Amino acid sequence: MREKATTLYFGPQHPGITGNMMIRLKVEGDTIIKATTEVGYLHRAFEKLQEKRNWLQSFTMMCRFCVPETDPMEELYARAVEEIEGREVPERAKYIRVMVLELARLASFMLWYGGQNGSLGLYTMGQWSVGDRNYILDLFEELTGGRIYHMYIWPGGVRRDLPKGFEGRVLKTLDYLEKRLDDYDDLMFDNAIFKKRTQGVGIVDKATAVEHGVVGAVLRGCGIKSDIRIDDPYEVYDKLDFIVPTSDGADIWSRALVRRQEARQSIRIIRQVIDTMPGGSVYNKIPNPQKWKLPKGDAYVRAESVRGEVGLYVVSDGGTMPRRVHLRGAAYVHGITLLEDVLVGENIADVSAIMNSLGTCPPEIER
Amino acid sequence: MSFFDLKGTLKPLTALKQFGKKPHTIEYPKESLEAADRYRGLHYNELEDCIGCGNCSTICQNKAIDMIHIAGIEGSDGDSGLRPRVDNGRCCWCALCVEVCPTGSLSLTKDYLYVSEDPNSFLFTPGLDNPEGKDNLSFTTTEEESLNVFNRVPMPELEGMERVKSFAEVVIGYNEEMAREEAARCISCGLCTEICPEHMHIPEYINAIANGNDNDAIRIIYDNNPLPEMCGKVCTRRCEDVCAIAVRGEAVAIRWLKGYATSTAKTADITYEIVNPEINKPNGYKVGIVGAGPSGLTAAYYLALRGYDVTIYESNKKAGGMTMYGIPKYRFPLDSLDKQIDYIEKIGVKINYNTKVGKDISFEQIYNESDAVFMGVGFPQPWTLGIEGEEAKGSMQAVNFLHEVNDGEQIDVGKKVAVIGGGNVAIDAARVSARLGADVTILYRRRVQDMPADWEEIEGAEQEGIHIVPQTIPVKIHADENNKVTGIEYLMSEMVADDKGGRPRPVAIEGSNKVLQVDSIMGAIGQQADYSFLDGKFAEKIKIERGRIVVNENQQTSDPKIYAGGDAVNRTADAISAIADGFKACKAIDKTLVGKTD
Amino acid sequence: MINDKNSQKIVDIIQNWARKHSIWVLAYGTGCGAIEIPPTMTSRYDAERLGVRGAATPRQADVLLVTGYLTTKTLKRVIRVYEQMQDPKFVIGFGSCTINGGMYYDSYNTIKLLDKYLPVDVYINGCMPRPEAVLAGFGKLQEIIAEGRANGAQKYKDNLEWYKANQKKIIPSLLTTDYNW
Amino acid sequence: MDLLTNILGAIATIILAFVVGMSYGGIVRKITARVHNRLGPPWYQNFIDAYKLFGKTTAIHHGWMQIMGPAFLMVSSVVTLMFVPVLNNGGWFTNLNFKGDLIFLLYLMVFGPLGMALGAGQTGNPNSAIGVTRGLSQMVGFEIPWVMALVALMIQFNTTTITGLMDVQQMSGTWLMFSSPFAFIAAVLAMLGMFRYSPFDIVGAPTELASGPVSENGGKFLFTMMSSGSIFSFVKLTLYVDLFMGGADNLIILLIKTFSIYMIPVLYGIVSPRYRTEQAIRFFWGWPLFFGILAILYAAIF
Amino acid sequence: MKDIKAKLTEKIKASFDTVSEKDYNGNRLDFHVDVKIIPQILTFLKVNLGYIHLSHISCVDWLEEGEFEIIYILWSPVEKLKVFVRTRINREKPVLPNIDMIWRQANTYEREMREMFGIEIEGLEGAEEFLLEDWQEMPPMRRDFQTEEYAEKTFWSREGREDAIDVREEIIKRSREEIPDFAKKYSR
Repeated sequence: MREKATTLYFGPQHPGITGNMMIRLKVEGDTIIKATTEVGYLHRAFEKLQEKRNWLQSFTMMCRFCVPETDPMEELYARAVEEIEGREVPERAKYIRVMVLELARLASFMLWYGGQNGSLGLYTMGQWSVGDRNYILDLFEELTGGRIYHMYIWPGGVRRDLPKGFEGRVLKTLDYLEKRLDDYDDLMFDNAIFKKRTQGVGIVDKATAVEHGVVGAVLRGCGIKSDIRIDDPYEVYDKLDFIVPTSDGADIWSRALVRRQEARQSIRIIRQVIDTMPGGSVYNKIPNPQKWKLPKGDAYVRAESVRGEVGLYVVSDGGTMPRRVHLRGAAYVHGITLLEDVLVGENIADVSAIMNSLGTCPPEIER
Repeated sequence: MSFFDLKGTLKPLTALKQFGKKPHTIEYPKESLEAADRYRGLHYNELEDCIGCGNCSTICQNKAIDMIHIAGIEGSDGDSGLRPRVDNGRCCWCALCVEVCPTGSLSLTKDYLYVSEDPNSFLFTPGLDNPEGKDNLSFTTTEEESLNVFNRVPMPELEGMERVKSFAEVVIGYNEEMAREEAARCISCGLCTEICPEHMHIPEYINAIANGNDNDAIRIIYDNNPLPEMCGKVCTRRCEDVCAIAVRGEAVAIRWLKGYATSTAKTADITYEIVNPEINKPNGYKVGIVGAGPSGLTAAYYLALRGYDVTIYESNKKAGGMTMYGIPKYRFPLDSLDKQIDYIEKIGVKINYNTKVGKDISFEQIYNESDAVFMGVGFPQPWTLGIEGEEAKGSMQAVNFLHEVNDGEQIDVGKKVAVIGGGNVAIDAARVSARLGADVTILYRRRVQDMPADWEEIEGAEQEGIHIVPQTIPVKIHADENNKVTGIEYLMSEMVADDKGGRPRPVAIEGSNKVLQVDSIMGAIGQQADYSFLDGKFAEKIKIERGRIVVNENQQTSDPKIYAGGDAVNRTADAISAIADGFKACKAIDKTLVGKTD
Repeated sequence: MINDKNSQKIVDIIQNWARKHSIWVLAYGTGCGAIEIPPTMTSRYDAERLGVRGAATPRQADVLLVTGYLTTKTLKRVIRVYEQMQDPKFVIGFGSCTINGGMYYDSYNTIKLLDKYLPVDVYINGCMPRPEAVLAGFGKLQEIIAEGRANGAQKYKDNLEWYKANQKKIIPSLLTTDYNW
Repeated sequence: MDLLTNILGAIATIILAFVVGMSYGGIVRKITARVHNRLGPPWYQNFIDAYKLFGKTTAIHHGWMQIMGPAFLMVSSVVTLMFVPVLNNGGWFTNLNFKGDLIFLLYLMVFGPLGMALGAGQTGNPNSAIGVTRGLSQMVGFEIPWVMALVALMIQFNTTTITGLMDVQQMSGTWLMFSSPFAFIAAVLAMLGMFRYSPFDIVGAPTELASGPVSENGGKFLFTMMSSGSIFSFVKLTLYVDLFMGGADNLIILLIKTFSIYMIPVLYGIVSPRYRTEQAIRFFWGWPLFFGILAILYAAIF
Repeated sequence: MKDIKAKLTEKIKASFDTVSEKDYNGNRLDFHVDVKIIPQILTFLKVNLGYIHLSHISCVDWLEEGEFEIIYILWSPVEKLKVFVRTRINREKPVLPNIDMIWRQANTYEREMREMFGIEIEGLEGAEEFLLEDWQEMPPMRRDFQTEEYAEKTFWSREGREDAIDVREEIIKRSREEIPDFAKKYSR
């Protein structure tokens, strides 16, 4: 069976796949010679549905685009609507938004820690990090009323102000998580086997990156310093001090290193935000949602999620409903063409690890 | 790779130290975390507070909320009697329904467990199915947080002391931008239409205004109200009392919006063009109408549209009845009324001015000439105060005073005026007097909050420097030797709770007599009808009880050919009820006459 | 002896007890609800202490968790997966979308009523259900297993034609192999 | 009489192995859970799982060979069990542990996975096939140091029986893990692969192969595999105790010794990601092989 | 930012004469171009002007105008400018040039566009079916495709909700109000 190429269906029901998608692998022995993705298992037609919802109702759908990290989508939508309408956002709301976004990043990193290591068989990590992620979700629950779907950042600001003493609890959680991140390092980044499994695997070099329009940690993992938060700053990121880590290895290992540092940067940003958060209102009220119309126009806004740049293109035809809402997730680029190209020549044992490393998120691809 | 990565082999083993630590696990069925204070769980609805506006059902993007009847809850004015039921097979727990609930009755609780084998068991009536949810509320909205816009767009008005200088209209009216903004506040529930005597299509025309289609709004308004501009200025707007937004905020300015829409049609011709009424071919029936007040005009307008030959007999030289003569011009300018009367005449309604029925033309003649007669005669006669010294010079009735002022006569009220009464007429008279340069005091039996006049009017009066002295009972009018009024003597009163459960009664306090020096006194304690035009035969035929003509639900009097409406019939005694009466009578006449031939 | 009614009853009770305390959930994240499965399975809520653990393939699984909406494309796979599972097997409908379409009630690509296509034993309401709710759902399933009422698989067999007709209505290319396992 | 005793003894041994193996599995789950910061299932969870699996229907067949797989596994585990002395000095039923058993045992231990390979190949599931290929490759990897360790022992003490080696330890009073440490190290490293805990669990890696060889086997097949796995792990542990830790005089000591040696692969597994197949083979042909050669040299020179 | 935009416009206009631009606040600049020169202008932007990052391709269905609008959004990491290249194509026979040789990921966008809007992409490789399976209706993202109708027709709704009453209708019924037909579109 070593000689002839076999077809291996990786998914959709497969523990190693991130989400619900399928990769048709043509393998020779353990080596992949061709990979074809098949997506659409999660196509809910959000963009169609949003054409039938009014501007406020559409907002509730945004967070469902990508479940591991819901807030960038909400923020994007809010920002796009604000840009079209010219609506001002209170300064405090912007800070809260950044805090929520970074907390969401942190939560998503936790999930990634679990996924990346789970794909390599280190389940302890997943148990720790996904378990610890609950502490962030608890914060979210307190702040927004939901663990996963926050529906908190909406056009005009955020839905509610911070509860009393919330900042203190955030800081406490951050202290705890920082300690835990050190534990994670011991288990994962100091692990010889982890290194062996990830170094030199899943190479995305600079040329490929540009050709594929790669974004986020994958791009930074091949040595290109690029971060929407710096390049095209939004909310109050231009007032915050943080660094964009890069690494030159272009493999899973360097992307992991980048993410490891980014998680710490997120903590740093949240601390800064809490320190410098101004007072005031958090919400510039929208009119009666039934009759809320936006002027004709369009907006393309981008944000940096854990997987990379997410963009949202919103078109208004002057009515109460969006003409078009079109999300471009990082996974849209990473999950199909890039994944197909990267997988060629790799070992089937690494498919899951590569998917996790590229940040393949099918709900974001299929929408 | 190093030859042997000792650190990489041993460092991970430090993870084993976690073995001795306390597990993070929450043993769920035994212990559980309490949901956060804002947790968006299952719904709870305070059934008592809910008014069934259905705004939750409208905002729900998942069509999860149905409005249903619940046993034991009957709808009444301002309550549709329906309550939301949530299909939890649709609900996405976004809490938008809570954010838009105008009353704040709907909220979410910390409960989230809803597990069942039966897929049909997920229909859930909040409040009914979880009465215990009340103590477990989590996600609620305050007035500030709510997505309803609770603050009305302020109506531009003349400054208080500026107003008294002339009879210029106090209320300046919304401009387009303000009207759109105000109209956008409406949640289109339609609760207001029920209490409106005329059942105007309020949400529809407000939505038309919000959408920028003023012409459509005008057409919708004229569908059942031929005097909308009048209503837009002086209606008692009971609709705004039951406005869903008014539960926690300021009602949508339905009246002003109507005023705005109609004011966009500047002349009767433009109105005619916009409304473009469909006038039926003459059907040969004749209808005579006594009194060109709101009810008479309404009946005339809609009958004319249906092809009737309509003639109105009006004793004054202008049409409009009380709206013409009873309402001061700073509230309802003359040109506005003229425009509407012009428009009604354009449709083909004939108005015979200065024709007093019973004097210039006999009622019997009208009766015989017409296939149906409509009486919209109103309450022209004021009640007198019935106290000593009332016949003194300078003591007058507010209605007559207003009538004369509106007729263009110059009246000298002197420096100080006392107005007795707490209704709109009293306030009007007081404010008119103020414009004539007098220092006015209003004497009222009960407390200020008991005054039947509109609060806006009362406020306006206060801004214009009018004093209101509540809890006073006039006992005597003082006059000088020329029988000219010099003052009024009154007793202070205290409010005594009524044993029968009615509103508290004022009881005079003995010995608390006070005298107020005034030059004129106006009584404004109510009016009554004048049925002197009815000849003997009809006077017997038409049943009158307590001063009001008795009619059935079709406005038909005891004589089947005679219909009646307006103040002389209904108890509310406002313009919109009169319009409703006229409209009802029109429909009844149409049904009787045309229906007969069919 | 095994045919003896009473002993059969005892065997059933023991067997149901074992089934109740050993629920292997198929690792198939069919929809967005899959995001609350990791927290349920990991340290904070640790479903494993209730005997709930993941199973990698349908052959080994007892419970199919339909985590939320099902697109028609996934439904086809889910049916296949369900049919590959060995008796006794149970289906948990997870989230509002499995009950009546939820947020996606007017989407052209997602089904609304899961019970038209697969026999569902327990529904967990929520969008999305918290881990506690998921555990409560497992608790409910355990309860009905212990009472011997969780007979969705039998229902599927008995009404196979009805289910197949419903499935074929939206999946024209549904494989028509016999349901023989 | 003898026959009856033998049969009863065999049954008792099997039950002992089953119970101990299963309990160990449960305890391992508990320990793993605690390192994971969670509570974990009760220690008897594996029994419940096994019983439930036993009660499941098995409606699908991929031909006889599929049944052969688990059957081979079971048979080989039980037979291997028969050859391994449980306690010192025949403290437990001697069963079949006759002279020359160590070499025979080596063959027997390969027999099960081979049968499994046949059965898994029959299911037509590519995951199974790949899993089996990996399993066999990996077996080639750890089998070499393991054999070298045993050969070293055989050379050193001039005996090929387990009982013989046990007697040596009993007589000298020193455990073989001290008297031939290199062999012990090689054997322990090989044991890591033998137990298929991380980092050598690529065979059944769920995230890659959806549990590999067993992916088509549910219900009673899985029950058979699970119980044979439990028995087999007991066998292996007992063998290690017998060979390197001087055996056990009674059951309590046996349990303590086996459990402590069991912890080596378990604890290392908890904190390790898994090797790919070729990495695993490279691992076994690195240090373990080196120690194996060292052990043989040590034995030869000694 | 103004200089950058002006320079860019100048360069584009020098090479392509049928281009019209529209400036926006912030770092955004729109170019309206003819569909024929799409590959050329995108290549020019990428290769010559440093707009190496294709951020987005979107398609908007302007049903009333009978056109599809295709928007290519490029980003230059150096100039920090978003450039929108917009073009309109006929809705009846939509054909679009393929650009996946310029950016590999455009392939995904184009496959989706082909499936969701029914736009033919010249020389596009990749399976016809992208997100959908066995789809027989018109391309679903077209605005004239009525998704709720289709869903109602295809998937059942749960019964038991038929007793729902519209508030406005209840009020109308109770007060015996008659709404003229032309007003009904304003009811909620």
